Amino acid sequence: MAAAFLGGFIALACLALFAAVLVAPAAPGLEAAVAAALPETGVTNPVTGVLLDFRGYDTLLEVAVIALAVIGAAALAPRETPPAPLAGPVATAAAAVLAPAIVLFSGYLLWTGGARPGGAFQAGALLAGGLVLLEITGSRPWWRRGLSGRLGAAAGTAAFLIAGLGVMAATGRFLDYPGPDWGYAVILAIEAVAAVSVAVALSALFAAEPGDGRPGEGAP
Amino acid sequence: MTDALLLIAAPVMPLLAAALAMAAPRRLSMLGLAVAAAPALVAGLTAGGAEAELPGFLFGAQLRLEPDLAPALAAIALVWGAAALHGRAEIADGPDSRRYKACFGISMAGQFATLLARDMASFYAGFAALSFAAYGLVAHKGTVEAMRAGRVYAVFVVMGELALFTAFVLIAAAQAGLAPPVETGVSAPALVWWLLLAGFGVKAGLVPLHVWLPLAHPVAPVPASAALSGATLKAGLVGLLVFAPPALAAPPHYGEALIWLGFIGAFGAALLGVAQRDPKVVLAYSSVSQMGLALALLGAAAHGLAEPAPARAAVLLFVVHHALAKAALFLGVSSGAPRMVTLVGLGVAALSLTGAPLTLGYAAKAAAGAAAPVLGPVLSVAAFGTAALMARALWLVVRQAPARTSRIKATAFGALVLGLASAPLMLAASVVPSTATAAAAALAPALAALALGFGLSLLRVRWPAPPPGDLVVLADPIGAALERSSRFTGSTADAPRSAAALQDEAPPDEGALWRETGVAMAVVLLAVALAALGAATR
Amino acid sequence: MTSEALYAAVALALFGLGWAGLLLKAAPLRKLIALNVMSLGALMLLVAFAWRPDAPPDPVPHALAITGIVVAVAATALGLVLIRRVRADRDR
Amino acid sequence: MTGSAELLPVLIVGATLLSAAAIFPLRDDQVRLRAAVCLAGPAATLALVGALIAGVRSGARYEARFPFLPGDDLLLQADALSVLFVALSSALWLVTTVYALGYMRHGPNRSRFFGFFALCVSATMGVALAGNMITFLVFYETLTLATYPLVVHKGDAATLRAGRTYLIYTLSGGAMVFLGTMLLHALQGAGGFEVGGLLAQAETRPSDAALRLLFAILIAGVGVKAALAPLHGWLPLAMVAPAPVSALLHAVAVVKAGAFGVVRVVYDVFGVTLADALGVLPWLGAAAAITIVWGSVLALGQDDLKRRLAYSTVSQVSYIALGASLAHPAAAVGAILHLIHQGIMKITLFFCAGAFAEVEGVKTVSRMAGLGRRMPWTMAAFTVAALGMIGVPPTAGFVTKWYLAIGALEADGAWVVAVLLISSGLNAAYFLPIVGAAWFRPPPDDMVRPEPPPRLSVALMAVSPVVTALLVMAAALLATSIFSPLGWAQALALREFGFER
Amino acid sequence: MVSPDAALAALFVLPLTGALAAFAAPRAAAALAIGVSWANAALVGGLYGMVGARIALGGHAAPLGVALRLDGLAWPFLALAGALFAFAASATAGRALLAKPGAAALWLTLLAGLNALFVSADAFNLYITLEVVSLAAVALTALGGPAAGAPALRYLFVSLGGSIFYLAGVAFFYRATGALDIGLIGAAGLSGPALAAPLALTTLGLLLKAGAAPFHFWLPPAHAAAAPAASALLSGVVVKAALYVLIRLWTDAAPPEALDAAAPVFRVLGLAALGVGALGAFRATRLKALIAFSTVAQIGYAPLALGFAAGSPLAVQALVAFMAAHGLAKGAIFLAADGLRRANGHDALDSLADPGSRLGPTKGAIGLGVVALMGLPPSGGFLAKWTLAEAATAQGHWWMAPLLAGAAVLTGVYMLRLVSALVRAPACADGDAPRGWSALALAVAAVALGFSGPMLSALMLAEAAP
Repeated sequence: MAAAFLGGFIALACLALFAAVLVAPAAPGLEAAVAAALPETGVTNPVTGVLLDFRGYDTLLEVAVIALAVIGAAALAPRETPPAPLAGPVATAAAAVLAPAIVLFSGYLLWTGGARPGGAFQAGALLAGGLVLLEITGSRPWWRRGLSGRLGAAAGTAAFLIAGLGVMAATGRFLDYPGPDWGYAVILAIEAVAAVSVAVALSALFAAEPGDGRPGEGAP
Repeated sequence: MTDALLLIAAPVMPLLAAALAMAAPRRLSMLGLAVAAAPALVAGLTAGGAEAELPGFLFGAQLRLEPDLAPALAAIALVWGAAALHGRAEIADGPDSRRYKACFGISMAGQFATLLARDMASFYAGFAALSFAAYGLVAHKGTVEAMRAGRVYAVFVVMGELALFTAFVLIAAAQAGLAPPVETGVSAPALVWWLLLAGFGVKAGLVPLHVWLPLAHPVAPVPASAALSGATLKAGLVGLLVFAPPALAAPPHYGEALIWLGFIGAFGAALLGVAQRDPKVVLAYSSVSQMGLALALLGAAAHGLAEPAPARAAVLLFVVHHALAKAALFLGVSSGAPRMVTLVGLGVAALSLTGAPLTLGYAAKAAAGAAAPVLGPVLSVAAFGTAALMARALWLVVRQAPARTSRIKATAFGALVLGLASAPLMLAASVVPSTATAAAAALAPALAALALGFGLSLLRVRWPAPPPGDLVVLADPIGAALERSSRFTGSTADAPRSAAALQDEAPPDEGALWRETGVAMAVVLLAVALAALGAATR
Repeated sequence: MTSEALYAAVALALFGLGWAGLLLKAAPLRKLIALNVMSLGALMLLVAFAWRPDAPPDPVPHALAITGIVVAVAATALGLVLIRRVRADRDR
Repeated sequence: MTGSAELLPVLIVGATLLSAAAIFPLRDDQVRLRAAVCLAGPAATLALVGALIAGVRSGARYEARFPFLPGDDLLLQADALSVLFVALSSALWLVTTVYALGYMRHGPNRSRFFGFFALCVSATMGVALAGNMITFLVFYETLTLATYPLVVHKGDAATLRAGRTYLIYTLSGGAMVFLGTMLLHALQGAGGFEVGGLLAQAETRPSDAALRLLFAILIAGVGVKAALAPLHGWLPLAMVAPAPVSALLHAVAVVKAGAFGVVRVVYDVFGVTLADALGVLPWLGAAAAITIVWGSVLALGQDDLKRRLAYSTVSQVSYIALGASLAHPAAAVGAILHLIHQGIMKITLFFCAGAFAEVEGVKTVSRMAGLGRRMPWTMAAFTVAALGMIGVPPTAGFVTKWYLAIGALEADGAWVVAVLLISSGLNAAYFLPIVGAAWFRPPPDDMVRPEPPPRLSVALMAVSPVVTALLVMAAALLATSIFSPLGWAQALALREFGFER
Repeated sequence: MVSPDAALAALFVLPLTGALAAFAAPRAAAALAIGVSWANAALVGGLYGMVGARIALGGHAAPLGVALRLDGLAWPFLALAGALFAFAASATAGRALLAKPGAAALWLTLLAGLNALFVSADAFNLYITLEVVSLAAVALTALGGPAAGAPALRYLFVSLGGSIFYLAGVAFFYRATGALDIGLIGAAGLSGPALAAPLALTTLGLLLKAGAAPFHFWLPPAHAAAAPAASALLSGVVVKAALYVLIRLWTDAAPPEALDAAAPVFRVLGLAALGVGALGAFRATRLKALIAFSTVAQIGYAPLALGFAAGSPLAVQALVAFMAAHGLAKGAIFLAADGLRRANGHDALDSLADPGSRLGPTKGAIGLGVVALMGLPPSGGFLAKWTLAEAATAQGHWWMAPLLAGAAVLTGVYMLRLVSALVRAPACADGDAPRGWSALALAVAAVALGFSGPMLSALMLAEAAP
């Protein structure tokens, strides 16, 4: 009985929200301000501009959240025997063909982020897919185990922090890139490291082995 | 100056002696108590009219010895001294002796303080010390009767103290000062007179309040009962003189009541006392009777039947006489002197009490008669009663087993008898009857009593002895009932809380919790939204 | 019905479904999926509000959406690990 | 902030706090060191209090102010009334510590005991020296907390239950005082205790109804600790505490703080003239009278000695409230005097009760026969204090009852005299049988005596009651000398409470 | 000397870097966590001088960029977090928790999230910081041992649900005002549905995350199951993060009339929390369950105080004092309770006994902690209770003062179950239980807070200035 009441209420609430959307006036957004300030950033894709320059702090915290997830997973994951890798000709052939294509395409995604939709997270996600493909087809996931795994996961946030502090040394304000050309270079550097870091992090999250990935050691 | 010091020494010395008694061995301490009475005695004899000031004590104490009170002080001091001396032999050395001596000393100090104090606070302090410490003397033996007598005595004392406290507070509030009415001359409200009568009546054995007396005196050791009967009773009389003086206008019926109670006391006590078997009970009833007479005299003065000044003088003379005579009689009960000497002494005291010529008793009776002529016939009839009591008492003492001779007790007894004999010379009171008929009238009661007594004993008539303390016997059942009713235990300990069973919280049904939260979400969302919407219209 | 309204309607529908699923589904995995659906609804709402009648859409809500997606992914990953942990503890 | 001379009140509270802090870390077996620290605290405090008394007598005003709440400060101020209470507390603290050193020979948590003991006294000092209601509230509540561990020192189920009741009562009392202070602050803004009453002298005053409500709340708040009739339930239960605690609680700290609160509220917050005009005093008087009689009647029925003394305290403390409720200088003097006298008398009784229990194993009245012979000095002290409670003249009790009675008569409250009489009669009824039995009856034969404690502690437990008994006598005998509480109280009544003699 | 930019940035850079280092080098993790916690405490102390500073990250002004602001309302919360993290880390219980793999990194990430949250002035940024705080807190809770999994999972679901509601609310805010900065949203002066929708969604989300009364079912199991040091942080400051955002929204973003209109709702929520918390505390049979339910009750003071904030700024000051006093006191009690449990060997509440003379500081911590919780003078709780009562009475609500007094006594009575354990005989033998010095330090701070009235009001004035 309570379920019916709850369902009905939730529907009602969503309708009310929809009514608010229809009734309440929408204020002009920040597109003009973004367009005006975009040239300073050195990138042409406004979303990347917002993500990496105007609201770079949000993105820093966002990468930190991913690192946090990896830390949490490493601390909490139960000790289980990993599933047997996919054997057989089709799997190995597919991995052999797809892996390089994935790496190439994620590189392109990363590069084109500055002008067209794309960027660090999209590239990182794709790359993570590739890494997972390799792992399930039996190759040893060296990139997410031991020190390299931990460093990989932390690299993204570290890059942001280093960039922010470095830039602050120059302009006195955190994450305030000095001028467009320096801005573009720094953004690209950050994006590159972030992409790799996200890839490693997501693959670690997919496997979610305890401790720092070495089998036989980790959370009780 | 030395008089002032003497006055201060009178109440303080006994206190020191009492303190000494707590520490020093038995022998020395009793003598100390006897010596402690000396300053009061000397003061009584020499320091009439002296004054002393003790600013520090309580609310600023002023001591003053009224000239006409001096002989009373001397007599009472002699009684306390003799009793102390007698006590040295009489009181067995035991764990309680230290307690007895302390109580004895404090009572003596209290008595002297009441005689000397001229401000209500210190008077009341002395009076309370006397009353409460005297309990120690009454209940000394620790026997069942002693404890019962002690309990009755305590109840009456507390009643008396409360009455006096209220009276004094009323007086102090009325005249915004601590001096007693005798000096300020301001007559206190009527209620005060009755309260004073009750308070001092307990101490002086006024009839309805006398019941503790015949119970307490006999159970106390001999010297203690001598002091109790001889001296402490007088504190009541002196109190009435100081605080409800005949000179001031008494409230209506006050005088009459006092007269009638006095008469009942005089005759009733005599009747009750004659049949008693214990000589000390007889003597106790004799005291009640004698005090009845004195109170009747005071009543007469208050009622206007007598001049205030001669009445006061007569009462004071009576105080001196009764103190010495009654104390001598009590000590005579175990005088420690050879039988013949005791009998002679007792005879002198008995004769004096009956008012035989050539004795202090005659002088007192004559003064009373002169002060209140209307009382003349009453006094003579009372004399018959007293004579009968005396005969009974002597008879019982003679038939009593001879006590061990002890020189100290004998000297104490002798001192009192000598004091009684020499008092008329000292006070220059006329003891020689002016006319033959007066002499005959004075002697008649003694002779009649002797004849009656001798006759009754021949006929072996056994008078039914009413229980000593008469009225109190009725009170006993009430007392017991009160005791039982107060035994309800008022403890309010609540029942121990049942230990909460130590079960783990039952894991709540997960789904139910989420649904409850869902409902709560709905309510809160709606409330906040409506509030925010409502705000717009404000 | 502007396309903003259309997108908003779909977004709110998703949001409502996820919300109901969270409250009513008992199994932890189903609750986690419901949470995902709900967060997608909210993010889509952001995208819907970025619509501009006659201009390219506002880039800021889009950026916010991307950030929201990444955070949702991280949260879901942690949730899955926890679910496996709870199942492992129960089995032991 | 404050000048150097004004720091004396702060030093006093600080000294006691310091001694508490010094005692807490000591281990239980460091007996000698703890004894030294325990004695150093009160000695130092007494010296400071002496200086304070000298200062106040020569008219110096001590005031230390600390910012505490927005709009209200912590104010420690030494006026005549507070010095009187501080003197009582510090003197009795020293005596109680001596006694406690003898009493608490073994058992766990002794350092904790003495620590909280000192903390309790420092809270009492604070209550005494408080200059406004806020400070009074702060120390009033601290007092509750400091006394809880003392009440539940034994730690078994019964004491914990008693402790629970004790806390519920006193915390609710504290809550009421908080309410009262808040109401006062809302109505009148920040203001300290004024000579003649803060509210009496304020230009703008709220409506009478609000003032009556404020009076009722404040009196209910302090009434809990002052054990006024319906709120006294905790006091007999708190008897589960060890003897020095019951002595401290009933004679010095908790109960006195309540009574002191009543005096402060009536005289310094409202001012007796205003309180009289409001017509609230008769209610206070009635409550006090009922407590006096009811406490004594209950005391009659108690066989446990300490519980009987507890009910006697319930009755005796209300004398102070009774005196305060009669708007008259003599009654005021009586009230303030009783603050001191009841303290010294009751502490003696509790010392003796503790000694009887420890040395002779006698805990109930029915087994007290013959005690006079075995413990003469302690029993003598008990007798003096018992006579004092009844109001027999040469003791402090008489002086108080004398002034209360005169005050009552002059303020035409004759019924008060009747109450005093009934109460004295009842006191006699439940004290005299004890004294009589102890001195005049042989000890019961089936006496099971606990193993006698070492001679030193027996001596310590005997010395303290004797000293306080002497104080009881001295307070009366030297009543009019300059140092006696009476002289001090009289000056106080005239100067502090705005009475024209 | 140090530019505001560097100082405010350091607030999250320092702990975040520490976290990454701790994750990268597990062996040095525990020492790193303790060191960074104390460094952070020092940093926050230094920041007291900079109250009122406002910086734009990334060099762009408000609507476009994200601004960080340190004002009178934020500093006390930062100080509370700093103190709790420092003392909890150095406590024995803290060191035991930090020794677990990954715990130190989570510990520092949580600190970074909290610091970022308290200084953030951007609605969406608050969403991300809330996420960081919640996920770190959930992970830390789950580390509390085998039985901690289920409560942590339930905590995760509720917390994520709350965040998504908050996110939806922010979306609506952006649509209505075109800005994400809280100050600008407030300046837009929304009303009607444009205000109602976002406010309702965000408030519901935050109440869920804070575990306020009707949504508290997840809090007691989670805080009880977590490790002692973790529950000290959870009850002490994590719960307060969501409440802090709630205060920000309702005092800065929403117009005063909205707060005035919603006041009755908040008062009811506050009272409900007090009641429910007390009921749970009376029924609790486990030691940490009692303390957790007391948290549920004490959280109620926040909406209760918010209910009077419209009338007078004093109420906000009272709210801050309540939160600070409760945070310190609850942290102290949770840490000390660990010592009490270890000394007794069990945590059945009504049969716990005196933990022995060696644990003097633990007993002192619990005693003083309860004093602060009850709001007895001179503790911080009293300052808060007094200020709130004054604010309410000034607005004519006479019933508030008696209610607060009653609540204090009620708290006293149910906390008495814990305090009476300290004196229950026979005492436990002296084992190796932690003595509880840091717990005592926190408790003393909670009591000393009572004297911080003037400082707090000075801070509040600074907050009103920019």
